[in-house]
Amino acid sequence: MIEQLKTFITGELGIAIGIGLLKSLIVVVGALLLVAYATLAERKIWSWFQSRIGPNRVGPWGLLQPIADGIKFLMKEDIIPRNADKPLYILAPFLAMLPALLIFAVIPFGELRLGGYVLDLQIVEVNIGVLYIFALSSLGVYGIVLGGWASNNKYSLLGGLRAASQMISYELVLGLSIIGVVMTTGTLSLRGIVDWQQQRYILLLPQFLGFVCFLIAMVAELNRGPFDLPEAETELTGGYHTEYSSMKFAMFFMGEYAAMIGGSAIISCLFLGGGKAPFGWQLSFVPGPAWLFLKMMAFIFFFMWIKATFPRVRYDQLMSFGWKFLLPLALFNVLLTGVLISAGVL
Amino acid sequence: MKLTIESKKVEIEPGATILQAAEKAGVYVPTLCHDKRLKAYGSCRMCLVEVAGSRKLLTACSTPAADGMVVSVNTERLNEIRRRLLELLLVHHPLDCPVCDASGACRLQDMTFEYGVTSGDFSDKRKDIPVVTNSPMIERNMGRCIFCGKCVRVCDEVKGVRAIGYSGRGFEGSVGTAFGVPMDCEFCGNCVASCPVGALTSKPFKNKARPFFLSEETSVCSYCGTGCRLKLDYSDPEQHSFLQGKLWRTRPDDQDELTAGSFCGRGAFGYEYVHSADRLRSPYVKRGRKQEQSDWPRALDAAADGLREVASRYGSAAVAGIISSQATNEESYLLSKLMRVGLGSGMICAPAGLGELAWREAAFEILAGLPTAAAGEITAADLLLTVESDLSESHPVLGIRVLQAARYGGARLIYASARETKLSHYAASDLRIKPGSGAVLMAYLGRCLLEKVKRRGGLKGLLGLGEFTSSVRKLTAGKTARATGISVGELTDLADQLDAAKKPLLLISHLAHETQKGSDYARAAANLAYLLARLKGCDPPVVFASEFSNSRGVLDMGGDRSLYPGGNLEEVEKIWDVKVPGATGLAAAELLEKIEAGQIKALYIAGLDPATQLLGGARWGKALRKLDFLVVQDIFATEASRAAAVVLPGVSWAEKEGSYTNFSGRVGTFKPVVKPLGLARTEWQVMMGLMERFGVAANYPDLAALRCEIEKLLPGYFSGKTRNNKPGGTLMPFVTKGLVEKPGGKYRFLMLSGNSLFQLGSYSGHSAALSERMPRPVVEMSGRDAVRLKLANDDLVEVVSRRGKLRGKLKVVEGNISGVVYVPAYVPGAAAAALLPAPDSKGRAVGCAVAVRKVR
Amino acid sequence: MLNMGPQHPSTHGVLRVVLEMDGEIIVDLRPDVGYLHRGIEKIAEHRTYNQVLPLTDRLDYVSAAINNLGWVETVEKALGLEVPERAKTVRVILCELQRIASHLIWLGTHALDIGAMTVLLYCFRERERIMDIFENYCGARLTTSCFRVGGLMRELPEEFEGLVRDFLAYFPARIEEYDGLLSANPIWLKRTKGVGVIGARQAIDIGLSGPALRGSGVARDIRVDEPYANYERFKFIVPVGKKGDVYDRYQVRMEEFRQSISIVRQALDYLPNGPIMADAPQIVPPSKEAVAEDMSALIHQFKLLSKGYKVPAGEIYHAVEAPKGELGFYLVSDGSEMPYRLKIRGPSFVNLQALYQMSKGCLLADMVAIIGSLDICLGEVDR
Amino acid sequence: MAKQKAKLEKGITEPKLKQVDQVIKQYKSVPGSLILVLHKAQEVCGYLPPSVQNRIADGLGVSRHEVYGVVTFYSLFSTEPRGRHTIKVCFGTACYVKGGNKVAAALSKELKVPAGSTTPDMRYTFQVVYCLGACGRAPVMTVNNDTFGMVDPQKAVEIIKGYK
Amino acid sequence: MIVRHITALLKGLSITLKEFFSRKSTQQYPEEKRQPYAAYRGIHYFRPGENGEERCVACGLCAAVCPNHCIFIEAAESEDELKHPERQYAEIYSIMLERCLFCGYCEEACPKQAIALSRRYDMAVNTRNQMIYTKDKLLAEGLELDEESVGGEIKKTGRRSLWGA
Repeated sequence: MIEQLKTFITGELGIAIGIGLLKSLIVVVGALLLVAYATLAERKIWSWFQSRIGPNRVGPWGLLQPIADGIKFLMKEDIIPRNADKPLYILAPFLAMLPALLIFAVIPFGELRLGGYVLDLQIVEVNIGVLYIFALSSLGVYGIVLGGWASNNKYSLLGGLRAASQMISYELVLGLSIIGVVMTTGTLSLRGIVDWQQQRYILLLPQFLGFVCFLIAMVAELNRGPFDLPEAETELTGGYHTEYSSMKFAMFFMGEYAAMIGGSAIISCLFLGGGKAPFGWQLSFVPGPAWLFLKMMAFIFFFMWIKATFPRVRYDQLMSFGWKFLLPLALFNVLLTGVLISAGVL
Repeated sequence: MKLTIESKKVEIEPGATILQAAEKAGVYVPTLCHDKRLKAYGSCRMCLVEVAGSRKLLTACSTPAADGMVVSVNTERLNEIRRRLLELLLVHHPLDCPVCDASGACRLQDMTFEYGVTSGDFSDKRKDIPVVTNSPMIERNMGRCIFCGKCVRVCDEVKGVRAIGYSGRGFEGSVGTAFGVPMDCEFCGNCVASCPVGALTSKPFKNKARPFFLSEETSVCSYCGTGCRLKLDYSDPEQHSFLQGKLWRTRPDDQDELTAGSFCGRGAFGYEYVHSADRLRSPYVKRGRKQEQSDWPRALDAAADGLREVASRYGSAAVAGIISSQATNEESYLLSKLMRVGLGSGMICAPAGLGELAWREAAFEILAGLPTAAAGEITAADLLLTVESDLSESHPVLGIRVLQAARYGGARLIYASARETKLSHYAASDLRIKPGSGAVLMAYLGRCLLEKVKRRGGLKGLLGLGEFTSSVRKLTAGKTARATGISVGELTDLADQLDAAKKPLLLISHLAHETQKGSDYARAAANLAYLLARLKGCDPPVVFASEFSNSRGVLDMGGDRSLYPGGNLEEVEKIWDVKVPGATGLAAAELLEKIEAGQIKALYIAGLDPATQLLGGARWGKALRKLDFLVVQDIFATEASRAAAVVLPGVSWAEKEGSYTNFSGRVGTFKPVVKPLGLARTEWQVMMGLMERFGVAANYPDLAALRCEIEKLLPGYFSGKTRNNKPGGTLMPFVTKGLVEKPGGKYRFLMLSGNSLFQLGSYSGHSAALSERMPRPVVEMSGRDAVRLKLANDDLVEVVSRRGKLRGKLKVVEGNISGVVYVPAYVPGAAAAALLPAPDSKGRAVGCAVAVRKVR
Repeated sequence: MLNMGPQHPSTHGVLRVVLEMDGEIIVDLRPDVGYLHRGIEKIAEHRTYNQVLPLTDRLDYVSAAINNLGWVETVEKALGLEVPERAKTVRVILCELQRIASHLIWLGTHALDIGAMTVLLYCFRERERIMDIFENYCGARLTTSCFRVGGLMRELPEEFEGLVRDFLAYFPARIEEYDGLLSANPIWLKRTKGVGVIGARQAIDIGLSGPALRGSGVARDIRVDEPYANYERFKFIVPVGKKGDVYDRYQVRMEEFRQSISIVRQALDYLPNGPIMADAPQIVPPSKEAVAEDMSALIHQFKLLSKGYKVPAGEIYHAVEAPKGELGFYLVSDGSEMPYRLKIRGPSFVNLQALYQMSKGCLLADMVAIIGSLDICLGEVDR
Repeated sequence: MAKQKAKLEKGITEPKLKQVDQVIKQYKSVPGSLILVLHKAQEVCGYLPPSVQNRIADGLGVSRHEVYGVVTFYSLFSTEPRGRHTIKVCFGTACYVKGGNKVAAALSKELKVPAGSTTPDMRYTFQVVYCLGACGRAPVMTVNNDTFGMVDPQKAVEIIKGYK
Repeated sequence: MIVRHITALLKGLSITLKEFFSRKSTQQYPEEKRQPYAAYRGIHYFRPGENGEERCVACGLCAAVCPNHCIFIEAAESEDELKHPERQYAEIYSIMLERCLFCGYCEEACPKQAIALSRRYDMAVNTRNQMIYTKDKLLAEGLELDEESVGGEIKKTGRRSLWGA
């Protein structure tokens, strides 16, 4: 038995699984770390926009703030409202966080060359990665809707409902806006799309309309920026997570940030060539993942910037904007891409 | 007479001043030196008015109004003059407002503010005169004085004491005593109360509270039977952020027609006992031989159980209650009901202090039978006869009335006493009679009047005439002269004066002022009053001043023998809805004897210390220890409370609601201004607690409900209607009963005892200022005796009787009759009661033989 | 049914609105006030006229100085007291600064309600400078109590003029910044235009006042219509809106920033020398120097501060243009040292009554914008 | 009021008091005679110490404070023993302006006592008064009953030397 | 239309971006203590007298003028002439700071210039009792605050002297 196990572990499959687990571990830990520091970044960046300096008490420049926050969340009293739907109430935060983390499975972070050995920095390569991502991000809303419903609070319910409808509306735009990319690259694999771009050119300019639609829909999808209606703390006092406290609230929170990071990774991969150095710079000493990371950061900064600048749109305005403006635009983009492809421009 | 003031028409009596007219017209005329008790003075010039047709400005306070006058008060010219006057007053005034007691209630401040005086054209050094602190109780800060002269004039015109005068001139002028010696006066506080600024201040109040923080409540004085209305200045925790309420001072009420704005030393400085450190703060219950601190439910249970046990073992007649004459009407009523209904015992005693013998008689014969004269009749009288009483000492505010009448009212004051007192100096005839001979004197005068009344046929319907006539037949002028020590001529003269007077008034006090008066004294006074009434065709003209604040009310409420509340047994039974036990009340002497004989085993003492307040105090001390069970309710620890099985802490009058009935039947109500100290509770609530434990219905949510029930028995009692149960008119035979103890041998002085200006009852001893003023008795002795004993003023002497002794400071009074020493009664630690014998059942005046010796 | 408040981020304090909702559409609503009731009107019946002044700080606590002005002018009117010109001018300067401060709070919170969070921080940054000016003058930043019956609390300190001038130079650029952030922003326009409309007729009927009324096109401003202090001396225009929607009210207030700046500048240039207190020894306490050496001054100090002054019996109403509208004090005096009855017409309270008309049938999110555009202060609504 | 045996003050003897008693007896029944009696008593005793004042008060039946008040009110009564010569320097408006204060200062220096007191050798009593009624000759001083006008400090010192 | 909207949006973004790089207005409170202006109405203190005496004579004006009745005084008489030259002094003097409005009326009322409001604003404490400032605390506070920097400026700016003209 032990022998068998030993063979299995040292066997090819075993090593593959081992590497897979290792990679998952690194990505998950890395993602969570990123999430943690994204919160800090958000607070810092907002404060700089707002003529403040933000958290600076814990550690130098407040760098240990996320840890302090984490400890605080752990120590806080966990409150479950008396009339809440208890199982769902507990389940919801997990549901909100899990899909956001699962997205990281298919993101091609690039590859690391260690001597002759090439380490593929992607947990798993799925040839329909894009579809997988859409599937998962649609799942993310369940957490929010369930949380909103299970809290047995009217504000939470409204938040949940808003989230659901917003998700449904913008999922379409999201999907339509990358059809151009898919059409151009001819693959549904994220790796494929990135490789395509690395070999040829990045798709930002050719797919600019798609990019804009995708970006806007992304913001809505992530419940951020001017489209943070499900939370809308000045209207719904926090929306779906009104009743949540302690670690459960933290999980909603982390889910949101994980989604944001994941989202920025995806958009970087889809339109900016992932780990590719921009403008064809031959800067091979800068590893690919670093470029991806930089691009992601730029998007995260952008999300924060618009949230710091713009007022929140209204729920019905969001809907009509999505359906009446963005959707046609995305469709137009598909049409345009088709035309351009058939014209051989792309 | 009609005149116009500030375009208001007003009609006044001739002789009134412009100021009085203005007051009637409701026009405000500013004054600083005016006081309605005093003669017009016109020094402050604030009341200057313009009179049409007169070039000069006239002072309203001193100018008589004339018919058809047109007066203006508020012209710009006058106001400018007033501003200037005030400016001048302020030039030298020290910048003292922050530390001045008057600040906030200062006339000078008010005026300055009212007329908007701003700093003017004058400037000079501010006065920096040292404060004169050498007098007790009163401090003089002459820098603040504005020379209105009210204090000097009040002292002279109202009190007749003349303890202070003006001195110096100009900037050095001040008010004070000759050569700056400490003031030595009655310390009545009227000068302080009348000072419009803060020049005269009361030491106990000084620098303690600011007038603008104080709330005011009208109350009644808790000391003597005059029943002066007082204003209590207290701090109300709800008004400002005071941590607790406190009574800060008392002031006279100038709206009270009885006092006209005066009070006495006890009223002015005697409030301090309310916050005395000696107060009882929690109930005590005796466990074994020790009294232990307890709480109310336990203490009340213990008290009720103890009384009930004695009652069930020895019968309810073995339980007695004794109540102080400083208890309120409501408490007395509740005690009466508690004893009679709850315990089924009629053994209730309402002793009247040291003057009990005369008082009990008076209670039956005079108060219950006569509409007694009120204070106003003193002023109206043209002849005042005071026999063995000095109201100016025992009832200082009534004394003021007497003095005013004698000095300014045109009344002849006849003062007959063994002592020389202030009244002697103002009396038209000052008769020095032998101690205890007042009854004889009055009986003789009665005999003289009898003939005159008979001659005018006014004797119809007068009962007891025959017995009276025969009892006084042998009382000739010569015999009376021998008994009293005054000449036959003086006697006849006195009788003639009584006959000639239009409105004579007999002023007597029940307390043992001049001697231990016997029942014959009260009877003689009653007889004389009846006869005078017949002669003059009026109500019996007698003021019978009661000793304590509620001596009269306690009896009205059924505190004494056969006097059920309202005096009507059937009525009482109807209202109370029970059978009231036939046994009726006791005299203090009887109670004492019964305790000594072991017939009474349990006693409930409400607010009194028999050892220091009742005749035969020494015997009382022993008797209390014989009791099986003793409950004492008091506000201070006393000899009685130390012997008690249960001690129930009561509260002072400033902490409770209640009412006192004064000598003339006026009921004065008061409200609490301070929260009860510690665990102490108001007596009526305690009594209700006990009643509950005896199963007596005590459904009084508040005192109003209780008063309602009382008024069913005594209709109109609290609204001031005096009752008159017995239609008057029974003369009583005159008998001289003599003294229980006559001086002789080693004890060759007769000791007289009475109320002093500063000590009365048990409260005054706990008022710091009063005790400081009279820490030990001042023993009066005649000049002749002093020379014989080689004693001088201020010598420390010891007065020894067969029962006890006390030490005091000697005061030689030249005019006193020799063979007599006078000792103030209630000085703490030197109770005269301890020296006095207990009375016997015959109603003889006790008398007390003492020896006096110098202490080295 | 939905309870909005009393603990809700956008009800500006402790307003509670009971909403009847159909989805997110408000079918019916009922504002419920009183959660911040401190009984100021009742307390005032047991306070001297001077002691009421610090209480007025706590009405609309973001415009304390104007409340102070309303109160002292009411008492001065009842007393028939004329205030020196210098005092009046200083009052105008402080009140207009206070108006800017109050509007800054409005703008910040209004923008925050609509989701533009950064504006709030900018507004507070600017407001701090006004607070500094107040602190420099009277020692308090929020609860100023800076006027006294008869004049001012104190003479202007040395640095005062410099501080104000600095602010005047600094602030207009900031207004442009807000304009840039909001006025043309499509989301902002979407959220505010055509929302919470109330017509001029209806606005007058409800009794709206201040920017809420002017937004509907009624040029009513007490500073112009019934000038108090010395407002008649300064030139400024009364901005009005057209449609009476949230955006119009926003624009009116934005313009008032500029007008207030202009008034402050005019007043500062005009500022005459002279006494700062009326010459009325029976009302105005004497100076400390006088108290230290003059007996009559000491007496006046004692009488005035321990008991206060008497105000002639009668009834009086006096209103000032507070940032939120007409702030009126209706004072009934029985001739004693304390008001017999004081009724405060708080503009927020009256303006809040328009909430029903404005928000019925709109979305929950609109209601937040409407409440913000009404600029209520619950301290004043509940008093 | 009890009579107290007071210790006799300086210069007051029993015979003098007897004389005072005589005066009191003479005027006892005359109303308003207090000032007269005090005046005569001062003639007898030279000044009015407490014992004399109290004697008069008790004798006339007025309060001691009243007598004290009258004595302290009128400047002609003295409660202190007086020197053989009384010097008065006028401080009235006219005299003051003309240098009365300088005269007083010089005298004070010369006599080594402040104004209002008596030299230890009982030779002079030096007082300052307000107007002697001779303003036309300001500054004015008097010694006993002699009046000197238009004095200056030196002259004043000369003048008083003449009085032994 | 769309262009205008987009420019407006971009303008907004540019404004915030500009702020992103400009100086921040935050103050680091416990380290950077803000010095309030001299007129500031902070925690009360008793000004020490010129010769070390207590200035307060317990005249009660501060308590009378206090709109919230948060000053409690019990006066008494002193034998110590040096410490209490006017004999009357405050035996108990306490301010319930939790009730205080910091209106400064007490300071304006004080005829002896005894009580004053300092520039101290940090008054957080752990128990309510600590918010009751007794006389000892006020006196200690007065000695602690440098008379030159606080009391001196009080005289200079003269807020106290300006109840009136």
